[in-house]
Amino acid sequence: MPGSDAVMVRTTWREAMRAALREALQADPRVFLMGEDVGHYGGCYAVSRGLLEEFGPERIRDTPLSESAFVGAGIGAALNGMRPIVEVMTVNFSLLALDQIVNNAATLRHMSGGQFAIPLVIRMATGAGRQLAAQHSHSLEGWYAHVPGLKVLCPATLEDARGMLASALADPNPVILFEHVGLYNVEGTLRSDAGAVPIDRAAVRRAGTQLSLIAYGGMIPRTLEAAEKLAAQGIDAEVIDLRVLRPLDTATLVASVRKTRRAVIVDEGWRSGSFAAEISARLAEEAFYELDAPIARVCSAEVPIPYARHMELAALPQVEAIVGAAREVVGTHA
Amino acid sequence: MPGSDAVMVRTTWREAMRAALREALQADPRVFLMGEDVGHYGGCYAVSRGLLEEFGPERIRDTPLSESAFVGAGIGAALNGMRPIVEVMTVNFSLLALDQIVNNAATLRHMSGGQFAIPLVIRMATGAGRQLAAQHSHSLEGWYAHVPGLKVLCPATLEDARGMLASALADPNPVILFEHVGLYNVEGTLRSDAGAVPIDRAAVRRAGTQLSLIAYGGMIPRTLEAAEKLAAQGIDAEVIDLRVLRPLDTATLVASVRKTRRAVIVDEGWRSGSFAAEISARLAEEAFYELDAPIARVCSAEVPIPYARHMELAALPQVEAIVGAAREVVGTHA
Amino acid sequence: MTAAPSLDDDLGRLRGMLRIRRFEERAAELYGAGKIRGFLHLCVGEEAVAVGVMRALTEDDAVVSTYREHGHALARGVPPDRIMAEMFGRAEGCCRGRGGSMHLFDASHRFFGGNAIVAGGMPLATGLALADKMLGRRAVTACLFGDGAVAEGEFHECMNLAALWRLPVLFLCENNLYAMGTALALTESQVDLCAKARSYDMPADRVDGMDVTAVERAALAAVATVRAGEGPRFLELATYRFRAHSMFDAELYREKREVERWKLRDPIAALSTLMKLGGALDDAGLSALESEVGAELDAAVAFAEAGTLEPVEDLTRDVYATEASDAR
Amino acid sequence: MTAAPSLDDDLGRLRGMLRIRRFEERAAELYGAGKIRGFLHLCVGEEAVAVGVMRALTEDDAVVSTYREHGHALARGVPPDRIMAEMFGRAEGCCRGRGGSMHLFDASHRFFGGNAIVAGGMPLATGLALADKMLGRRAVTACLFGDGAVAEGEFHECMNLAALWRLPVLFLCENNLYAMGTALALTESQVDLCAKARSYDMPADRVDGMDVTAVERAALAAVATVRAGEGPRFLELATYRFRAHSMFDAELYREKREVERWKLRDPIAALSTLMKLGGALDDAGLSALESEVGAELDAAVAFAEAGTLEPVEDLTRDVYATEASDAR
Ligand SMILES: Cc1ncc(C[n+]2csc(CCOP(=O)(O)OP(=O)(O)O)c2C)c(N)n1
Ligand SMILES: Cc1ncc(C[n+]2csc(CCOP(=O)(O)OP(=O)(O)O)c2C)c(N)n1
Ligand SMILES: [Mg+2]
Ligand SMILES: [Mg+2]
Repeated sequence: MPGSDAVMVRTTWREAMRAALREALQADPRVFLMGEDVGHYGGCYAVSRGLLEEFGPERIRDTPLSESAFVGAGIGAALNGMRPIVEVMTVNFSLLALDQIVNNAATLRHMSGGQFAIPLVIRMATGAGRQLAAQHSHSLEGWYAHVPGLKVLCPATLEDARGMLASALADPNPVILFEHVGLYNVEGTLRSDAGAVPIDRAAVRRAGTQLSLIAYGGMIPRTLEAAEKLAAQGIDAEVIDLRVLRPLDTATLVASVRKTRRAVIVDEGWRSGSFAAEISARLAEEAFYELDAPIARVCSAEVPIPYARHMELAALPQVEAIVGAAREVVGTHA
Repeated sequence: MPGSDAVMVRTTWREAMRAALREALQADPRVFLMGEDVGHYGGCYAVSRGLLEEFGPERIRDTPLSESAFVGAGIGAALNGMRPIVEVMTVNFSLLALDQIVNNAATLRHMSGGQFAIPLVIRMATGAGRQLAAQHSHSLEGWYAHVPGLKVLCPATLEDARGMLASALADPNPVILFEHVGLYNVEGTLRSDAGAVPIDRAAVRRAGTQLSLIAYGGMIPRTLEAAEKLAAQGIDAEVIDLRVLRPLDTATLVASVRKTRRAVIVDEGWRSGSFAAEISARLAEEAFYELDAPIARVCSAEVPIPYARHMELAALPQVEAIVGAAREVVGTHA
Repeated sequence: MTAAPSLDDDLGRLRGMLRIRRFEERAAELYGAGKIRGFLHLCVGEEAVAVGVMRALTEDDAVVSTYREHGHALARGVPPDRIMAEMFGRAEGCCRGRGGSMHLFDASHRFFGGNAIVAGGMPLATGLALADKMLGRRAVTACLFGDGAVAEGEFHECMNLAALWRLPVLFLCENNLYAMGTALALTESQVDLCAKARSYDMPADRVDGMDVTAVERAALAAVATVRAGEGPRFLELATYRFRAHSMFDAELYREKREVERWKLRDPIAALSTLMKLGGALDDAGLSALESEVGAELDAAVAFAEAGTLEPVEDLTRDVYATEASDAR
Repeated sequence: MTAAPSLDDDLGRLRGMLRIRRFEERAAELYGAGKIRGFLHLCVGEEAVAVGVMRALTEDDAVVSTYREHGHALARGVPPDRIMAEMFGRAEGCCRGRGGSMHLFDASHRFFGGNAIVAGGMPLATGLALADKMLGRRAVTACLFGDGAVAEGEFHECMNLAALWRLPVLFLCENNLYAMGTALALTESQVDLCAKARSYDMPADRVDGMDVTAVERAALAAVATVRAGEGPRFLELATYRFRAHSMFDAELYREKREVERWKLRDPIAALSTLMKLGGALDDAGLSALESEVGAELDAAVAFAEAGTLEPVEDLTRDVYATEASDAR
């Protein structure tokens, strides 16, 4: 319950994440942060800056460049009484730790007949938009969301940046928390008493009646922008923020589409085999007879993300593409 | 052109793969096979048995347990004039090499502006059904099919086991070839002059009119079995074998569904985020107005595959589930 | 610190090894009879490692093993009936029948698997030890793996991390000279595996893994320094598997004569001969031990046979923990 | 075998290093001006490594590098205008503007990147060398990586594989004491990196990476043995980066004084002082060299400025090779 003397404070998405980390470290001595350059460097994206000074090198642990070992060590530490937060710098590098995540973290509980819990949080940056080219710009959230045993969170708003970590730590399962690199500098206001948020449902970010725009993480700001543009053109779009990719809150999605009868899914992953495909398939399964038009997907072009600005922009879902897809779906294309 | 003096010979799926390997090694001195236990042991699934004796240890290379290094070495060797066939024992272990496959093999050509070709074939076993439990029974073909720059082949028939490797080697791109562990012992007849097959299209394995059953790899035999059962119940199903998951032959799928107006997709991957979702989404995008019923997916249960026989069976798509989904889709459920 | 286990309990060591040997032989038979399925990896010939190592640990210590872990589990105290039931795929198995031979887990014995990814248990072990260290516990994590695992990147990363952070892990490399069908000389440019450990500034010793007393002595010494906070240690245990890699192995890669030569060093025969020479064992004593072991094993098989199947409705149970189930 | 490059071309070495230094300085300015974007990693201070190593190679050799590779590319002969255009994101860049600073490739100079995954180039290098060996070529693959890469599993796997198969790779570790903001002592339990190589039975030497002649001499010797088929070698090049890790680095992790101390060993100043003392260089000579280098750089920047943008329609071009385009 937010206290009545809470005030609204200006903050950035990065600061909200940092506040969440600090609070978690203060609240529970079992919590610690480990990863490459989280300490002395201050975090690749400066999220953990200052925490080493505050909590010391035992709890803010710089690791060697050994993704498999330190992610796996996080699993082991979680099995053995700690509450680790492991940071992997970028989702691309997480491929080096995927064996540990998929073959161990996701399986140990079920395969042992329920003997173990793995209260582990793995944070990683994801997404493109900073001209970092083909080896630093992937969006593989959908892959993680495919794996039973994992939970997958994609905060988009300041509230979620501030509040999802605490909920993830309270969860006895391995949770992957994706931070889109395009969000860190987003500014806004947040209640001074903002805290844990639920991590089991999607949110309606904008109510609307004519179509549902479904997105998550880094695509939320531009999807909302597209909705405003559409409104100016007389099209009333609802915007759903998935927030949690696994387990997926199908009910909220289906309810929205039952109402609007049309949907566009925005996903920064490559189109083929994207998470957007899953959303589309579920809607087709559960709201088939309510659909008035084919579901559309706005995804990244199927290329390794190029460095050059104009090419990177061309590869990624942009506001105009969302607007275009929406207009097509509501049947108002020129 | 098959010669007219060709005869039909009995063979197994394993032998067909071995014949393909032998032929490739004989045909081109640049071709070599490397992987764990491909040589002295004779291959984990006995596919390469005898090849070490025939071609020697330079061309049938046993590697240390170093998935990342030897898969990456395959990429380097392909860049530098060889035609490597790299065997990864099981798709689960391929996670250890995924960095090399996704961040290097799939990107090098595009990101370098087209300077390099990577004529590499990576073979791996996939799938469940042998009670090998949670760390040996995944089906991650859909993940690979998500990655631009890769091609993904899933032979199901003897012809494809015999013929896809040659086509993959002739392709200047990295090709991932999945061998479902449940297929190796399949027996049948094959033309004595069987050879390379196209790797750019799906195949209609059974023509039908009332619904399309869409599957690939290890799910093909049971999908065909389901079609026969359905036929006995008066339901005429078409069976499409995807064969190639990337690039996907959408045209064949859409043509089938335009005709049958109903589809069931069978995929051994876990349902959420499965490749079946991609098929469903594409059909909904391209054949929406022709669909008479929601598309159904028959996938694995969302659990790490358990060891116990009855639980493993319960986790995997079975003939009865396919039949049930098909009956539901055609509206003849009790 | 717990009292060091007595070094003059030869009978205990012999019993420990015999239990494993007979268990493995029975498992092979039961595989032939179709009672056990999947991949089955036996440790016949390597019993001295399991017994020697486990005797050096205390209850609070943790164990991380591989897919060839029946012996480790038995020596650690995981009940044979639960293990056998697991391999039968029964709900009474130590993992409800979900793990099978390659995935034995027993939280109550701090036995953290049973890992079927070569070297895949090493990061877990490193993390278990990290938690013990951060929580100020004086526990040791024993991490077992084969010679084949040494080539994996995870081996290297974990050796470095454990040494760098001075974590209480004891790395135990069972060097049986083969990784599946690939001889050590075909997988390592440097076949002295202790040299690897030393390159991380980690003390390392090579021990005769066919001599259970030597293994126990070396493990005790290593455990003591690890427990004292002196950082991780590495032991290479020179051993040999007498049987095939798994039930599918045609053993094309090694000479029968090599196997026979190693069998001359059978750790069970070696110890019982020594005991007989010293008068600590006679034929009657040995056959009493055999019946004791046989009775336990018969009971385990009977337990497994009588076991039930997990209800199919429970398929998705425990994919996730619920908050209530795991508040600890 | 190609004739060994002359060891008395100090002017060539100085020119090589100066080209890199000025290029990097200009790149930093252009980053500030928004002409270059993404991650930019400069090698100021480390020029002696690039120049010394590349002078020891022949045309047929291959080079695999990291994201801090401008110097390597320049010293290898990749034209500066193509590199600058690449960083401007121009179609005239060596990768059509798709790779940027971290992904410079040039097939015609056998420069195989530019890899932004730490240690990610090592398996490629191993494979390039494997192909050379299998095809009976006498080429060497030079594989450059940083001290941070040594902790990665891929390092270990590749060292072993290359040593095991005696592949013609020269592993070159640029030890600049930091991996991003993490000091070597915080990432390695054993900071003598040569000890790692030796654990694979691979000959290893530590070289003063601030002394271009020492680097070249060591590289020549190592290349000779590698080319002669004696298997891979490892050189640790002790160096230091004078500037931040990348343009985003606040350098919180090291003391200004440490940087200043290392600057006293500036490889360019060291060589030019030596040359001046020996009478091989005077102020006029140096400033002539500076203008020559400056002119080349100005031309490169002008070339980049004048470059065009790849048409957006080409976005998906070359995701796949077509059979026709790559029959070779
Ligand atoms: C990452 C990985 N690669 C390959 C395999 C297949 N495999 C299972 S056991 C084995 C050999 C391991 O040898 P070693 O570590 O010496 O143990 P041993 O079997 O001799 O006890 C292999 C290659 C695997 N399980 N995991
Ligand atoms: C696998 C991987 N993990 C993390 C990173 C992020 N990262 C980029 S450079 C770097 C430091 C590498 O240090 P070192 O190898 O010493 O090279 P240097 O930058 O000092 O030249 C890190 C951690 C990465 N690119 N790849
Ligand atoms: Mg072994
Ligand atoms: Mg460095």
